[in-house]
Amino acid sequence: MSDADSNKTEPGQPSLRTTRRSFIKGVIVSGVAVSAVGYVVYERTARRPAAGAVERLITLNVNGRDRRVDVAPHETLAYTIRNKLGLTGTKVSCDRAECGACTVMLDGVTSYSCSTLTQSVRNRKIVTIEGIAGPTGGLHKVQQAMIDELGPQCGFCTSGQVVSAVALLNRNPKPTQDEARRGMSGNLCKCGAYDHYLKAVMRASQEA
Amino acid sequence: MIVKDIMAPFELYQPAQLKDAFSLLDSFGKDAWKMAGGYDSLDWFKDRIVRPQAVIDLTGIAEMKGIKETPDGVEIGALTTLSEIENNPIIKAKYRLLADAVSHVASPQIRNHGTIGGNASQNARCLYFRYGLPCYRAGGNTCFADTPEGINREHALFGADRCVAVTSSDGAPALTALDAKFVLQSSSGQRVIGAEEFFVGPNVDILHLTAAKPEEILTTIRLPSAWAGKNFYFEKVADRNVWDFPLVNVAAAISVQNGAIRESRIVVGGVSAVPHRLTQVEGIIQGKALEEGTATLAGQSSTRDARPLNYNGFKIPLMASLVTRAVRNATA
Amino acid sequence: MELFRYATSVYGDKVIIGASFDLLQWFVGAGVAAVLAHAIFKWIVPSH
Amino acid sequence: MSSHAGSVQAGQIQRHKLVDRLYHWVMAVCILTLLATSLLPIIGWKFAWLAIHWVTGLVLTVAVLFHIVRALFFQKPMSMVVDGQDLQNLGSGGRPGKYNLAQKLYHLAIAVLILSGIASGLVMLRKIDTPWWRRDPYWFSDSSWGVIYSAHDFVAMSLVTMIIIHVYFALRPDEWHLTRSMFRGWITPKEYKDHFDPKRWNAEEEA
Repeated sequence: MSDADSNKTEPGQPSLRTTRRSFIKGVIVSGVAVSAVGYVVYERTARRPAAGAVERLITLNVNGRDRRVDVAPHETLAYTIRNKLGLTGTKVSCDRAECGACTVMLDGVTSYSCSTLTQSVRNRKIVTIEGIAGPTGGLHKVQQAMIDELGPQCGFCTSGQVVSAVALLNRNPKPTQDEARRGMSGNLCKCGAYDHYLKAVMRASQEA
Repeated sequence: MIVKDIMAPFELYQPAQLKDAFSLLDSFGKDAWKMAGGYDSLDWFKDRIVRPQAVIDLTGIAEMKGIKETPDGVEIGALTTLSEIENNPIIKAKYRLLADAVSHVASPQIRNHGTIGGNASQNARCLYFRYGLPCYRAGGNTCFADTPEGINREHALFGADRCVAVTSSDGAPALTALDAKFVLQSSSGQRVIGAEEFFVGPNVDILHLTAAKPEEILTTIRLPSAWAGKNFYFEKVADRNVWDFPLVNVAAAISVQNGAIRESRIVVGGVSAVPHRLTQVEGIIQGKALEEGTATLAGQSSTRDARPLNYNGFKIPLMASLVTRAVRNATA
Repeated sequence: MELFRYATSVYGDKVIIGASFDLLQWFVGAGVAAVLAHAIFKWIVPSH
Repeated sequence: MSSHAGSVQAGQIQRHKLVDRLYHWVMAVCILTLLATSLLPIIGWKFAWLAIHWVTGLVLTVAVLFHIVRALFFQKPMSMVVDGQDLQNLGSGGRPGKYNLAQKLYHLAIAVLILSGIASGLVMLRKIDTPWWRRDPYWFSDSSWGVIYSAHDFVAMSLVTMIIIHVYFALRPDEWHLTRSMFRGWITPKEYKDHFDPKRWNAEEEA
């Protein structure tokens, strides 16, 4: 049996191997556990923060759920939701608010989570790609439209594109082509599938 | 040097009231960093060019938010986001110039969180400065852009003095054209200054683009009613329509009476460290009929004193065209 | 307190860019101190 | 001490000619302007200082050159040089010549400071645009420029110390005859007799 064969998984059979994704998530979970231990052990001896300084253990409202999480003052929202909350659907690409892969919604408006401090969004409702779903829990119409219009190619920008498109349609359910283009303009696609994404937004808006 | 990892640690303070912010600024002094939307601040921190001890997140201060009408115009809280300004009915009705200008800033996500105060106060985008080199603006004693090999296509045509960086704000020229007043507050009181004093060139202060002192916070921007509902024009030319800072932008407010120009304020961005107000052009076209010849005259006379660098000569005809179009196409 | 102002050069070296202006207060202080020292000296020891 | 040629009248012993007094005051104005234009922006009073600064620097340079030529070839340069007698007088309390030891040392220190300030300043002119040339920051390496800037900065700050000391001595009552002479050019015969050694400063011959 060659090496190549051993990596094969029969189609239709559930794989018993650890997938890359679940492995990363495991790492994240254990990381959270370790950092929580640090919190319990060290926090008592640490000096009290000065007046106005932020607390580390905060509650974030993510995708409709309140989540307790330990957040450093200099932590970005993208880091927190990916590495502390395990919501890895949000991608980080440029880390400089210049590509849109990390787009999330804060109180319904889109934001680059890579360039937002987690501590500054404590009181806001955060919606990531994981929180976007259709009324029955399946795909959101934007997601379905993007599949139908062959929007994603490599797919790395897609979660950001979906969040931007959903936010746009929530605010303006029947955008013109120009409005849609403008609404989606904060998300880069390295594969250049802009027209596909745009068509998907227009298709989703017509389905409503 | 660009280091792509998480930021260096700092202490974060989130005052809910202005007076708390002032006492933080007073106690930390030079080690404090004022942060509004944060899109610019976080780049500095990530690149480790700025390493403040204490970051003061101003976004929790409610008194610095919102747009309200006053007897002599409109008051905009410095923390009001660009999206709010873009969609605000009062601004759209009376000061469309500002709504137009901020709608051209960066990308939708950035406009959703970027504030008008931050947009007006943003630091220079000169790539040498942003790279963390010890240039004049960083407190050093040289300029890397204005050299035979320096890449300076985005740099200044006017008012360069050792440093050749320009203002990259889209909001600033519009605010200047609308004769906005800037309210700077500190623990020791407040002062209200015009755009001509708020934006400073390198000849006066080579380290900062605004007159705000470290202990001061830009809390409010006031738009006087004198320019409400006049003829406006804003246009921005950048390499890309999203994200990019302007190569040149123009903001014009023109008051027309019986088809003739009664008074005007024409301001060009991206050509000087401060929003470049065309006082001479305003004088030339004053009283002239609002027609093609006047527009051409304005454009031609706008670039008279320009001193191009090696690679930014293209800005001269670009600026002339934009000024011509501004005078020709300004509408109520 | 440092005597000089430093920066990181294009090549990543630490280069000197000037004297630290924090020293200004010490130079003023030195002048005042010299004046006081002379005044006190002249007060204690009258000239011949 | 009877009548002499020139502006010296009876009862007045000339100490500084008009041209020397003018030089002193031109230099004073230049240095105060240079210090104000450089240090005020540093301590927080911002204004467009650079053009005033370098033009004043050039004025000072011309004035200093004039003074050097005049002092070396048309005056008695040795009257400003520390000699053995000055050191002996330290113990004995003898009277000085035209300039006392403290003045000679002060002059020496100021000369060193201003000459280094001018030298570094003239080199730094290469870094800015003037009507005669475009800037060239590559004349020296980064660190050489840093040393030049440091020298200029230290000269500026040292001059503040020196000016404090200078003004103090000018205001002291026992030095008023010197201070007055820098305004009106002469001292009285009594002041001449009280403060100076006629053998070391022959005022009659000089006038």
